[in-house]
Amino acid sequence: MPSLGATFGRGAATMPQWELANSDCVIIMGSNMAENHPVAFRFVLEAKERGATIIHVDPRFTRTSALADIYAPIRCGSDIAFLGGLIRHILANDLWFKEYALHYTNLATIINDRYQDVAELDGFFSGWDPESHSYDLETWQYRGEASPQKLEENHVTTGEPYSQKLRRISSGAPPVDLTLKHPSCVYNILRRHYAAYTPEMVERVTGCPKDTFLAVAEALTRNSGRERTGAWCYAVGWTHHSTGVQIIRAAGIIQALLGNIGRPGGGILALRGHCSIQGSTDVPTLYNMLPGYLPHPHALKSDATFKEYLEGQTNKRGYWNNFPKFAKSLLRAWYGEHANDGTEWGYPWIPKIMGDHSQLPMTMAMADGTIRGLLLIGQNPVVGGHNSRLVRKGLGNLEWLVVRETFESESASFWYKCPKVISGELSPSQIKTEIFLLPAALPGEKDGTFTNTHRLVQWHDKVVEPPADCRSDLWFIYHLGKRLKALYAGTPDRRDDPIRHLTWDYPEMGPYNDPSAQAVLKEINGYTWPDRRQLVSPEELKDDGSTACGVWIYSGVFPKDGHNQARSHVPDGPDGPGTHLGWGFAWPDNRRMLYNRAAADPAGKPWSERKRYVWWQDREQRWTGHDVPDFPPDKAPGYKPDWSKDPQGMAAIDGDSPFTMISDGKSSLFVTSGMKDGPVPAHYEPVESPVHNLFYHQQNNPLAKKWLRPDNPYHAPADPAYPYAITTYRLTEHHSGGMPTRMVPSLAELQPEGFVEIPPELAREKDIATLDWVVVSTARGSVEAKAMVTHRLRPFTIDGRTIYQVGMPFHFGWHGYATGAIANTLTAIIGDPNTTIHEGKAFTCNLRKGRLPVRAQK
Amino acid sequence: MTITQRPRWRDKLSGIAQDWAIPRQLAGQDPSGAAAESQGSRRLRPRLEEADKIGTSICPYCAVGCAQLIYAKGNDVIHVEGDPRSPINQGTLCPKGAGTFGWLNNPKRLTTVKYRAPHSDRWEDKPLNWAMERIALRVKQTRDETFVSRLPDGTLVNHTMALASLGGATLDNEENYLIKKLCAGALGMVWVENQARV
Amino acid sequence: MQRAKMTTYRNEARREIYPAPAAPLPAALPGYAGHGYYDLTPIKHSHYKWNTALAFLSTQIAGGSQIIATVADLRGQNRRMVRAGRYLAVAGGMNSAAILIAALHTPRRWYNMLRIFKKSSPMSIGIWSISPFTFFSGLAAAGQVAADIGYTRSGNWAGRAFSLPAALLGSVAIAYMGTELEETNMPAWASAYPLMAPLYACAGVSNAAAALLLFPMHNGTCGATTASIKKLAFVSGAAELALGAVLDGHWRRSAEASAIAQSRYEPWYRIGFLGIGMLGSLALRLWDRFDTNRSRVSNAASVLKLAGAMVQQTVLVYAGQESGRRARDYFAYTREPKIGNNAEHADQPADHAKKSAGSAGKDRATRTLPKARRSSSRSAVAWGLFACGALLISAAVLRKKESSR
Amino acid sequence: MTSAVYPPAVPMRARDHTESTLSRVIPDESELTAGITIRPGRTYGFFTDTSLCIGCKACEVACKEWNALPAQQIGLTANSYDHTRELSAITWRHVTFIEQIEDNPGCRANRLKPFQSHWLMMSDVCKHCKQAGCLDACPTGALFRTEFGTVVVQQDICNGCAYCVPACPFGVVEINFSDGKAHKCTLCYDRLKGGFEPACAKSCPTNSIQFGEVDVLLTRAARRVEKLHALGVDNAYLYGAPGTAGATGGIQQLYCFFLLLDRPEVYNLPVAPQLPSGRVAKSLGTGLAAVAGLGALAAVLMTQQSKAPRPGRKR
Repeated sequence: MPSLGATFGRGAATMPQWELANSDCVIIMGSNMAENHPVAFRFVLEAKERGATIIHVDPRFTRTSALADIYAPIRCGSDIAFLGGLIRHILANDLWFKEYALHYTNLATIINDRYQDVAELDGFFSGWDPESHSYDLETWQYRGEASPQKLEENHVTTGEPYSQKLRRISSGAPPVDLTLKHPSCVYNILRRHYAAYTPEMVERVTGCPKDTFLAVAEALTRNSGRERTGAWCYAVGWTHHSTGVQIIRAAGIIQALLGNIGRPGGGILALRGHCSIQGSTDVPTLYNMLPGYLPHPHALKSDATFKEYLEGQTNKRGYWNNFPKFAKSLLRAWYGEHANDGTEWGYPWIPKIMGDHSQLPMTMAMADGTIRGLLLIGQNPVVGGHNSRLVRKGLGNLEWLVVRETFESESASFWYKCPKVISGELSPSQIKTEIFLLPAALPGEKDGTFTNTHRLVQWHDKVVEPPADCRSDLWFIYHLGKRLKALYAGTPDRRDDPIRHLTWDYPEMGPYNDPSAQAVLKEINGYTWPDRRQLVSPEELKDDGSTACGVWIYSGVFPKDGHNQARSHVPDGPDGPGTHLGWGFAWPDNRRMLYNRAAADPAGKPWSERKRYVWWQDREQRWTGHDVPDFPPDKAPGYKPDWSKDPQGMAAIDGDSPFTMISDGKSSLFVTSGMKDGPVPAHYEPVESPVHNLFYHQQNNPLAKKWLRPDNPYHAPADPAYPYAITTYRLTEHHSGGMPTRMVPSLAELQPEGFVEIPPELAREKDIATLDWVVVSTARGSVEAKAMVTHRLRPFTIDGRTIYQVGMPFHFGWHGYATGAIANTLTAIIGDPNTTIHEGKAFTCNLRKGRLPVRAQK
Repeated sequence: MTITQRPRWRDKLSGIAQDWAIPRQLAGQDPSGAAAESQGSRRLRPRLEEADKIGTSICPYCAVGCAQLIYAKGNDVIHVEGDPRSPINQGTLCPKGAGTFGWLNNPKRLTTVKYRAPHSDRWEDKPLNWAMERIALRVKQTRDETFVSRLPDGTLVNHTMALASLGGATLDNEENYLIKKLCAGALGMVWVENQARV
Repeated sequence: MQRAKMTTYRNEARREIYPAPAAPLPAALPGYAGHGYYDLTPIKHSHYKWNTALAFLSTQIAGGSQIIATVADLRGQNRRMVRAGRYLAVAGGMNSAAILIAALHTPRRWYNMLRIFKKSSPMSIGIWSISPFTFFSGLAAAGQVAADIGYTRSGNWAGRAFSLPAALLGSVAIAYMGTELEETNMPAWASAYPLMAPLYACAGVSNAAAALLLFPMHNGTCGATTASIKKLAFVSGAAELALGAVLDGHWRRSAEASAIAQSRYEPWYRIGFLGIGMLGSLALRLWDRFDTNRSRVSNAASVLKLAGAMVQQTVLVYAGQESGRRARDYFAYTREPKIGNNAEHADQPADHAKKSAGSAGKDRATRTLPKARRSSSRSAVAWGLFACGALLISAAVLRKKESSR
Repeated sequence: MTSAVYPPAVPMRARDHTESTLSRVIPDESELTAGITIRPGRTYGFFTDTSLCIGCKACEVACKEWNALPAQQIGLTANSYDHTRELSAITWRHVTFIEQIEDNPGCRANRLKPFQSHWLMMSDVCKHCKQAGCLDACPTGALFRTEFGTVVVQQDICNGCAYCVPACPFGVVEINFSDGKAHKCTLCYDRLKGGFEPACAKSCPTNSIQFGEVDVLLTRAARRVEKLHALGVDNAYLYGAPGTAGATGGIQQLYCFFLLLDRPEVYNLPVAPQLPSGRVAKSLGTGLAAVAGLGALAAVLMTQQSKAPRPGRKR
């Protein structure tokens, strides 16, 4: 989540879900929380019981809207228009929280004079380079070339090697004009940027009635300030867009302006979809990151040597100044004694990435034959992945494929059960992939930890042994590594050194020689080298190789032998502070609410008694509160860095800057680097949209990643052949790829077949009744499903034109008790510029009554 | 409800005699209440009390992180329900979480390794060790054939573009850690991804 | 508007026993929209099939014949008739018990029917009447057998001793079936309260009489008994016809019984049972002019009566099941009687509302015959007059024909 | 601890069992999940507050998993998101879905009443009536009033006579034709014996299904209705509390009562259901009177014959 990383410093939810109960206003947008996170919705209803206003902004009226006070319908893909309208409303009517925003955000910071906004360049920011198809961030920096802030998320290919920039850093604090009169200060830039997002324009672009939009704005601003806080909840409804990251950025700006970050009942809760998806970005099986959000060395950047890599990534100010400690501890954990100056700490053994190796390019690399072997562990891309036909083509083009699943999934049986084979177009003998389908174990049959949606690392116990040949994925990867080490033991080749030197000495337990998950967690937590004493917190990390730590942000999860904090089950009682510090471990440092220094005013006193959370204790000269303070405990609120001594790291952060991960300690309303597609969010239409962009001439995000290939065709904007907007989504009763719920009878019967939700006006036009068969088609393929005609979807009037919107859940496939067409046969591979996340929430399609001819089943 | 085994005919007769409610009814008990109670109902206990091991687990579906109690008797799971101590769900679960028991002891679960030879049209059952051995060999063979130490312009890369690993958002942190450590740290794989972006 | 204005007498009867809800629905809610939840019905229909109908008929014949045999025995009527009655009673009793056990969905646990006695359950009352009835009828029949093979005095005495309890239990056995159907929530049955039990009782006696008249022993010696049984069959048949007609009129007017009043069962009930079954058999009875011996006309009347009875039982069973599938019927049956803002009752005469509100507290039946019952009784009188008129005319015609021969 | 703060903060007792792997069940777990101790002799029930229901069907799944009930496998229905249609022998919890959104697009509501509106969702269950039609009708005593005041079908007694099916005013109990017995919600009779809260109430994420002693639930429900009326939700009312719709006709009270937001018929519930067994005596009485009358008639008819045979009748 680079957007929360770039705006506040860490790419994760800023608040625990139980804090929602203290909110005075909860806005759910880009999420269908009651359906997809029902238990988290408990706290929203508890807030409602205490008088909060619940607002749901969504293209469809869903079970969340049924429980909301205000339902604002918006056309899918027009989120930034709505949020931009809110920002304009807040700034134009001076409703923002003055003391908070002036001191805790870079609202008053002055930006480079050569910066030009999309308003002036009609859809482009200054620095646009058409040949390299990217922005030069030079004109986005603070005036006076203050060092670009270091974001902890994924360091981005900013073209110019980072080290040159360091040399031109001026010594002092960034230039600030607290009177906000300077034309180039962030405040005026935002005013000019969002001037066009008037309520009338919001209605024209999103289709949401003006009075409803103003009601949302009024409810949000009324519930912000000293005495009241508001919270935002979002999920993939925001991320699955070609402007996904910028949508979340817009919410970040709103919350920072209204002073809701780091305060009880306030913040942004990212509702993640999988049980350990936050964990899978912290301890990343992602191409662009090493564990702990360290950027993966890049072949085309200044990462050639370890020294360059360290120098390039170490930010002069803020917490990231400790980067070398994290990097060296990681390499020490991976390569043990082989990580020394002689072997350049094992840095060369880490493969350099060449560019974008995320799942979308991986699909095409498989289809083009670049990838020959794939380990598919607990994912069902044929159903969950975009452009399902291209995924099947890719899987069919592999030499060998290992699938680890609890059932035979569509991704394992595509070669004999996909529609093409069923219809006779393709025969299994034409598919050359050698496939291993290994049965997997489930939580309850294996030890380990999940990291939940608000950074809470929780242990799950092994209660029974897995049946027959089922094994945990820890067992699989450990024994695969053991066998490979045996195979490569004697090879003379130096390039096999990393395999030999990798530390892989985990104790084996139980009848199936399971590697000890506790041992791996201890390595993640980090220990001193070579005596292996567990580290208590990241503060103990050293950059001289005397500490080894797998994931520095998780340091503290296993503070000493025998005390696994992730396995601690001590909740706060009714009389407790309600932060439940004894239940599991929340990274970093078991902190529940991030940036909670912002819950106190610049002088360290709580903004109000009702919202007291963390404050400065004058007597003991320490920060205390209901939670672990997100600030050096002994740094007084009044501390000012002595610029003459060129302070480094945390010394350069003054006492009233809660966002310590960012170099100037302020939350970035205007992001100088870290966002590829613009320092401030601007509305662009989805790549496939039924309408033209009404704000700028530029139709969609200039940096949206498009792969123009015959097997991944796109629709032209406002293409008459595909007039209807379509969104895909999840249901309460099913889980994303569908396998773990379509196979469970008591869940499958609740939503037994795939369907398409159609507004009654469109249904009347096409003479479609509920349960009639309809065919939905896009350039990628067509699927048939039963219609569900419902008033919960409504037509939108966009700029005078009536736009119909249909919706289709994407869990279904050919396996299980609940079957249906694969909705992702319709979607295209389009990527967000920063994260290459696909655009599944807004594209266009055609719809007709009837069924597909049997042969044409795609 | 636990179903008692079928007793022999003598037990059956004595059972019928015990359940005969007329004497209790004549003794004044309420015919729609205590008199009608059968000995099956008297002996009834929740099956959770037969569990000899109860572990705390986390729901494997979404990221809310509800805690669950897994009741097991011997090596069989007999029930999964919400953990009342958790501040997140306090014993409640959504439909998927409540259906975890249906996933754990699902009769259709894969329990043996299935292998599909290239161009074949059916699955074959294979022993686990055979599969692991063959997978290790395929990984080594693919890596050896496609490993690139330096780019033509001399940049040190030490990677292979022919091996990929996909999946991980529903895996444990420990599993993700070892996958990245083995694939990136040792084998030089750059295609290492999971559904964090799906 | 006719139907809406006329409150069904069942509502009246029901209201006097159970007060309307004290707290009506909030005024903010709309009136009843005429449908329920999609196409589904709020209740589950009963699972009685034709075998239950057969069991009811067999119980009626058994109970009725035991009553007739006992009365005949006490009144010193012809012994062969009494013997026939007792044998028929025990045969009918065992037959209905067998069918009822087979109708269970877990027949192997038939003995649980005698596990407990619940006076709130018509079926429990029924079981605890049929089983001892069959037992005592068996003993009475055994006494009869003993009398037949020689021990006349002790046999007759035993027969009479056991036939008394059997007759009493038989009368419960033939009446409980009406209550069993009525005390459910099938709107057609439940709205027939309280006439189903007397209907089954009259049916029981008339069917038994018809069955007894079919026995060959009536020629010659027991002419007097035969004549009296024919008269009994005629009178009980007329009573059954009257009750059936009243019910038919009530069902047609009330919104709760469309399953029998407006369905494929309606012609069966009206023409099959009321018309051919009842009127036909009564007419033949008259034509037979209660002759003292068995004649083809009397046999035809009996057969017609029994056939009509079978039609009646089957129609009532299946109509009840059909009405369990009709949501609108059930919602009509369970709409709140008077208060609340649903339009159907808005135009109730004010006094009526006041009166029942007054009785809301008290749980006793009101003295005055409720308006509804008066209306249905008027139709009963009409049917009765029509029937008697038809009978008198046919009797007069027959008498004239007799004298002319 | 009778008054249930919504939702109950983690009770203090939860801190007595902090080990990750427990050796035995948490005693009286209902104190942690429902804030009450379950003891025989008290009357327990559900208060289903549909204004909080989010239609997630966790109750349906929890019930099916606890009671090992097979799936109904009906397939897609036209009833909004309800594809299990109704309560039956193998579905003891059923969530109804009723969409109430205006037809013309212009005025589809955006400013909604607090809590649930425009898409009614309600988790239907056996009502466990105070005077139960099925209980009174059951001839074998398979249906009985348990020590917790609930109505349960005893599977070792029921012989499938199916007389309870038409007797239930709410169409809850049904025969399972494959095992030949009647089945319905038992309010988790076995769990109550072990001090556990029923599976559906424990699993309900938004505390729409609240389990407790009936009189405690009644006071809480009445307070809830007042609060909703104060908030402008004037269509909220109790269904099944004493003296309200649903508790008429001799049923007196439903121990599982509801807070509904529209007419009962919209949820397929009768406004004024009848307890059928209240009229048994009166009905049987008229029947026996008729029999007595006919018996007397028979006696009269037979007397005349023996004294004066009809003269001159020859055949």
